[in-house]
Amino acid sequence: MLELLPQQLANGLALGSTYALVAMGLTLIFGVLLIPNFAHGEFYMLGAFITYALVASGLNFWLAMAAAVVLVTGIGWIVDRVVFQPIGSAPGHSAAQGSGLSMMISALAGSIILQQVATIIWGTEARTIPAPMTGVIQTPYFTITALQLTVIGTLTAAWIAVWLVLHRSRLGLAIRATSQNRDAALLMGISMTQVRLATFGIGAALGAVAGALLGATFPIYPSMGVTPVLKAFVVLVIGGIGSLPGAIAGGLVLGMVEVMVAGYGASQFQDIGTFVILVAVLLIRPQGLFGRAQVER
Amino acid sequence: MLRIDGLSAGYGRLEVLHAVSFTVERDLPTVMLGANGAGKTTLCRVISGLIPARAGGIVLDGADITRLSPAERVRAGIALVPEGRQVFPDMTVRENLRLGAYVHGEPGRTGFDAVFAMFPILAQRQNQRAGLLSGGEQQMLALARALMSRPRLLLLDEPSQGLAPKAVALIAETVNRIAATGVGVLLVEQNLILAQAIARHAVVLETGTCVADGPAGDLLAGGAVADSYLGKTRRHRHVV
Amino acid sequence: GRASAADEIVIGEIHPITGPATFYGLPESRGIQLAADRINKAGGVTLGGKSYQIRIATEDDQASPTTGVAALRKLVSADVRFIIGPLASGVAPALKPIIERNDKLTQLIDGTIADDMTNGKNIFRNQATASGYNVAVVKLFSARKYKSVAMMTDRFHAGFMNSQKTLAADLKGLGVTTASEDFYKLGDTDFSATLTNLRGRNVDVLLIRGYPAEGALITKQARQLGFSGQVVWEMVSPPSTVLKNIPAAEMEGVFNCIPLTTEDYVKLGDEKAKALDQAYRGRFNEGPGELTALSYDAVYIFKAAFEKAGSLDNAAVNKAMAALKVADIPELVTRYTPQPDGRLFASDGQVDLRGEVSVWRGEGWEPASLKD
Amino acid sequence: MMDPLASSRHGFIRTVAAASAMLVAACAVSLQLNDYYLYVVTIGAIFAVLAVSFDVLLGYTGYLSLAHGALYGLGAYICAVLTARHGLPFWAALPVAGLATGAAGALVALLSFRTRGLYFAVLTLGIGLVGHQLFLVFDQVTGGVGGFVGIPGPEQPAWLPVSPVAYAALLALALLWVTFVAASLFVRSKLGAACLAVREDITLARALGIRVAAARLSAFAFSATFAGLAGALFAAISSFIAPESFTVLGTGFQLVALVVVGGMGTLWGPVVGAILLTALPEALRVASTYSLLAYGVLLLVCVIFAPKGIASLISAAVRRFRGKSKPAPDPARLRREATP
Amino acid sequence: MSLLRINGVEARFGGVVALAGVTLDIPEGVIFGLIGPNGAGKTTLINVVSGLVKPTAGSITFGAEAGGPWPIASAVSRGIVRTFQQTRAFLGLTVRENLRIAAVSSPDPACIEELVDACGLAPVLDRVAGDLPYATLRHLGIALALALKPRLLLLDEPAVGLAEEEVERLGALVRRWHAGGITVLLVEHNVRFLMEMSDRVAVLDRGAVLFVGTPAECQDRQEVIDVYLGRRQADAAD
Ligand SMILES: Nc1ncnc2c1ncn2[C@@H]1O[C@H](COP(=O)(O)OP(=O)(O)OP(=O)(O)O)[C@@H](O)[C@H]1O
Ligand SMILES: Nc1ncnc2c1ncn2[C@@H]1O[C@H](COP(=O)(O)OP(=O)(O)OP(=O)(O)O)[C@@H](O)[C@H]1O
Ligand SMILES: CC(C)C[C@H](N)C(=O)O
Ligand SMILES: [Mg+2]
Ligand SMILES: [Mg+2]
Repeated sequence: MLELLPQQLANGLALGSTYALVAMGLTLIFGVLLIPNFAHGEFYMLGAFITYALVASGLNFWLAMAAAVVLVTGIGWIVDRVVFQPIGSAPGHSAAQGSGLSMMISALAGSIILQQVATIIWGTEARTIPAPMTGVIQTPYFTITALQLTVIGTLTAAWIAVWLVLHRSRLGLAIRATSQNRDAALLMGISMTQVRLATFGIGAALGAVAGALLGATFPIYPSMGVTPVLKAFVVLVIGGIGSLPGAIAGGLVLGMVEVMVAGYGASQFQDIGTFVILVAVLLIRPQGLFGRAQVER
Repeated sequence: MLRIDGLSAGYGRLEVLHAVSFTVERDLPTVMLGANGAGKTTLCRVISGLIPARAGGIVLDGADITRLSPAERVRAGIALVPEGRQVFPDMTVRENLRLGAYVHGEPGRTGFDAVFAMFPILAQRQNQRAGLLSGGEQQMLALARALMSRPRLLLLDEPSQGLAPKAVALIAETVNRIAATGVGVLLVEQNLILAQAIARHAVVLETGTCVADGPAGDLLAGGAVADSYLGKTRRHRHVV
Repeated sequence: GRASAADEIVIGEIHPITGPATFYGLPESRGIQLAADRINKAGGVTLGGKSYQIRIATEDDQASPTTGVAALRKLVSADVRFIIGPLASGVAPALKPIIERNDKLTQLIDGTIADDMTNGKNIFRNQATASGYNVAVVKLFSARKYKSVAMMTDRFHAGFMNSQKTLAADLKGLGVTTASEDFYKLGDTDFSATLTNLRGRNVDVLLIRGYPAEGALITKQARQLGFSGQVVWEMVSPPSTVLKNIPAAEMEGVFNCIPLTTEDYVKLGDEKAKALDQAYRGRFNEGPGELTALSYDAVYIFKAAFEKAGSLDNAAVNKAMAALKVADIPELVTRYTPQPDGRLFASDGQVDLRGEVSVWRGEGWEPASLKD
Repeated sequence: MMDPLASSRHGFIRTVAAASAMLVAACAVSLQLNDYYLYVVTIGAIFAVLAVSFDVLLGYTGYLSLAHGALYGLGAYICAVLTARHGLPFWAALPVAGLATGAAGALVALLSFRTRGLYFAVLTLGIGLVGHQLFLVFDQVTGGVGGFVGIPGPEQPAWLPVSPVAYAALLALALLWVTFVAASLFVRSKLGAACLAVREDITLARALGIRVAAARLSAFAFSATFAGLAGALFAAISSFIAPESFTVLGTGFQLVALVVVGGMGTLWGPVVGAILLTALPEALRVASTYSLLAYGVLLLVCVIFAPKGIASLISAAVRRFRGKSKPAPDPARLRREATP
Repeated sequence: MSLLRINGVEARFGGVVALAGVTLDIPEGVIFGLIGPNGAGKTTLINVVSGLVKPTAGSITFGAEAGGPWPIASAVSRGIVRTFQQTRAFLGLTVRENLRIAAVSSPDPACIEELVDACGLAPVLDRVAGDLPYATLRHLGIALALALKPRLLLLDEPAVGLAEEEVERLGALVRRWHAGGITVLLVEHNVRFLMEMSDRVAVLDRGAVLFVGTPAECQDRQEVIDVYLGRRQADAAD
């Protein structure tokens, strides 16, 4: 069994990257706008389906993916406008619990609606996007597919890109400021519309990228986003909500644990292993690995 | 420079300000007095665009700004130091200051140097998270941040709240210095010491209505006018 | 209401019209519509010289037991006494106690393959059971003399889960070692940990029991991780669905062990199947689902039972149903194995429908020759 | 008015009286219904029990638990095992199921004692998922995915000559009444006050000497007990249960929707929500293809136009009807409108 | 006799030393003023004594009992009760509900009726706390603490943001309860208010005690004027 360890580690890394990729967009939107966006799974799903439809109509995969990202970004804006803005977003410190919950319900509603629309368009039959690359990389210790490497690479690239936007651009400064105190951000002359568009746009685009890439590996169907988004929430909590490095670390931890439990325990207990990790992390650090505890004054 | 003209505003069904009118002149730093709940903070929020005006207008240096977005008002030169500590708690002091200058792009060294000279403690703490500053330190950061936008009109909503006397004096000094450079000042205060130190003109707001408007000396010096207005306010409140 | 209109027989059908199982449920529901229309056009059901039109009352169960029970109660309250369905093995056992207790109901199951759903009194099934599928697995293993197997089973699938023990025992009887039994669930996407271990175990056969999306995924990942043994599927997996999830080349040589489907019958040149296929395409603009033939047959089985009983009384219909011979119903598309006495249903109400081994060649399944 | 703490005993009696009147009316109406509507009433009432118990946690203590579906399932399986395997009568199994589930709820509180907000929600999401998995994995006890078959129904007394389906509906309505009254008592008690404090501001609650852990624990145990009772009743009247009925996605999220749409932090809001959201899918059966879409749209419309739940709309209407000229402005609403 | 003895309490947060070994004696039955520049560590000291923050070193003794500080719940049960620098009440609840909560752990819920009168809360019992005028809200915050019948009441800037006459009302309220036998530790930047109220005053600077004495002594001390009062304020406070 031990000789399989390198392979299992590679499996864990690959799986963890997929989790992290889905979680990134979710954590961004939650961190800035305090929206628990269950509809993120549908951004993911739409990214996959749109890519699929375009590839099926003859487009090159990467072009299709780019187009899907653009389209889903637009859909993200519409979702924000129709589903969340009417709830009267209340980020900032008075984020009343009630409005957070309403946000969650409307996200659920949005998610149901998008799923049904997709069902009407594409039906519920599962399908997979023809893989843009099929290679398998063999090393003496483990094998990994070219697509898995692409996912890991994309994750890294997306992380760097988002980090640069948040910490090296004026827009990023504005986004971070908004995430902490919306009224004060307004007083600084930050345009809320801009921040919302940017946040939802980036979040939805990240979801679409994940959907396109993973849709080339996994089956796609209208409800495909549900499990990943639930997992992504687990990832968020393990990593610390609103923390980008937290999302990455949380994703990798979760992927590793699942693979180890399934590989060295029993496959039935994979989810239970996830849960044990979740409880353990939250017992030791209730704010997640990278979350910050609130200071009381 | 600032003319408030029959301004009404409120929250939901509740109207808080009823046709308030007064002016602030560039060379006459103005203090607004009024009991708790009179609507002073609301007025500040309306002027800076956080709450829409329901009636009336706001004119800054001849330009009607009533319909502008908060961002446009910052660009037009209005800066508010809001009530309470409205710093960005998870950002560093320096980042908070950068945000103050947001509408002008990135602040240069000189921008920082100017405020650091006024508030040396902020220079020491520039890389610390603002949320970890003490209450008073945060208040100073909020003032410094507002100055970063190089405002034409500075609105201060109870800046002395929670400040040590020495710090209050420092604020008074700073605000006076700023006023001397031609920046208009509208100060909302309950701390009469600070009001006296800064204001040359005073406005009294009583349950959403402007009830007095005159030279600060007259209103603050404990003269008959002041007593009557402040006294009336007091009686009023007990009826609540 | 209309249900009791004198010249009408109402058959209720309970299938997932919405929700995640639509993909199976809708083609079944349509198969029923199609059969009813054909029967009605041809003069309907004749009872005692009087002809009745069949009306279908469709209820959606979303593959959820609670919704399914509500659907059944709704039909019963509207005085519907003949039921076709359900599809989901989660729904069937929830309906069973209600139907068993009600002697004014006759049910014909056209969907679920979970064992023990029928009683031969008023609950019958013209679909196979998972054990019926397993017949083909055992046949394959004994013909090919495989020595060891690793099983991966969809844990959400009652039929496969419940029949797994017997299957393992039957295989053991052939001298096959079950090296591992792993369980995944519908919607899982990563099987690498399990498959990595599999490579270490060097088994002859990887047997996957479940649905094609996961089946395709497991097959792909197994190959990527270097599994070089035989892959065997036990799942309803029409080529069109399979090819949406895995390139044809990667399927080459995979065995499947299920009864023939609508598509298979068409391929075999079966005239009735071709007619059904034509009619379905003509009306719904797409090919029939793999279970369409079963639900289509179900309506004809009911018709035969009504006519044999000569009445719409449930007790009579039940009795007639139990006594039906395969030869009584020439319209059946599916090729059921008659019971020794020629009847369609065994005394427990279950048809004999057995898995056949097929193999993937080129673009689809073909009957496999087991010698080689 | 003068006693600032005037425990509204009067209000409590009024609540019980109103609930009793509703119970009698509901029973009377139910007896006229056909089996299908009776079943819808039964399921609606069971969901209302779940929703009310859930609201004690969500609306009154501020914890969004997604494990409630699993606790509901636990109650159901305990009842199933005790009655079908050990021959206990339903009436003996029911309290055992309730208490055992209550204990499990307390365990959830202990496991999650350091978490709040979304962290708590996700932790209980995990508990809910695992609970569902355990129902599958321990198939020796639960029957696994194939479900638990052959649960005896509740014994029907001879003096109540109604059909079993009607009897089930009456039982469910009676349980709803009990739950409602018990919850009213709970939220009016000292513990209830402590729970409110926990919901509003946990640090201030601590500073005021509120034993936060005890308040949380009791709210969880209370809530879980009634979830367990609901589950037990559901098992007995369905005679078949399967893990499918106790998922996070199905039951867990549905409860949140019920309570929020109905109006959380009131006890009758969840009842309204349960009635509405159980009736709605049944009503939408006709338009099956678009029913889920319609459900989603309606949910969205509810949240947007009745952010404080249907309950608040109803009470506003009642107030207007009674002619109170000035309805008290709703603070949360005002604050929301204040932000542009 | 001293009610609260703080022994060499030290609190560090990462690199920041908020309290650098504070030793103070607070006699039973006094109103004890605590002043100091912003960031001196006053709130931190209250946090330590009330059990909200664990000190990195040092201990406290309360009455005859050593071994503190205690966790917040046991501190409250010993009679150490605090208010918060930023007013805290249960903003989403009515005043009545707020008081009901305070009554849960109050040893003498009957006293609440008296409190309601003293704090002027009677007319607003059924209003939601978040909608109250600011001054009333501050009074509610203090009423919640007083309802617990503390032996030691820690007040963190109770007068902040209050108009002058509200400050007077607040003073009267505190004095009245103090006369009923509570010891008060008062942190306040409103120097006039603090000096009028306090029997003794301590000055904290950069986490250390700079001075302890009577209000009169305090205002004359050059070091206090230097770090805290500043010239003009000292004059004004007279
Ligand atoms: N967000 C809000 N929603 C509803 N009402 C509000 C809101 N903010 C303030 N009010 C009400 O508006 C009135 C005026 O409040 P405002 O804060 O403007 O007074 P103020 O003069 O600044 O008082 P203070 O001296 O206490 O700061 C008060 O009655 C208050 O209750
Ligand atoms: N959790 C913390 N982490 C880091 N530093 C902290 C923390 N809490 C307090 N500090 C620092 O400790 C010092 C003392 O803070 P404290 O809040 O006690 O001051 P204070 O005397 O109450 O000031 P003010 O009068 O302004 O309220 C400050 O410099 C503050 O930045
Ligand atoms: C479609 C099928 C092959 C089986 C069905 N879903 C069942 O649960 O048994
Ligand atoms: Mg104010
Ligand atoms: Mg302080």
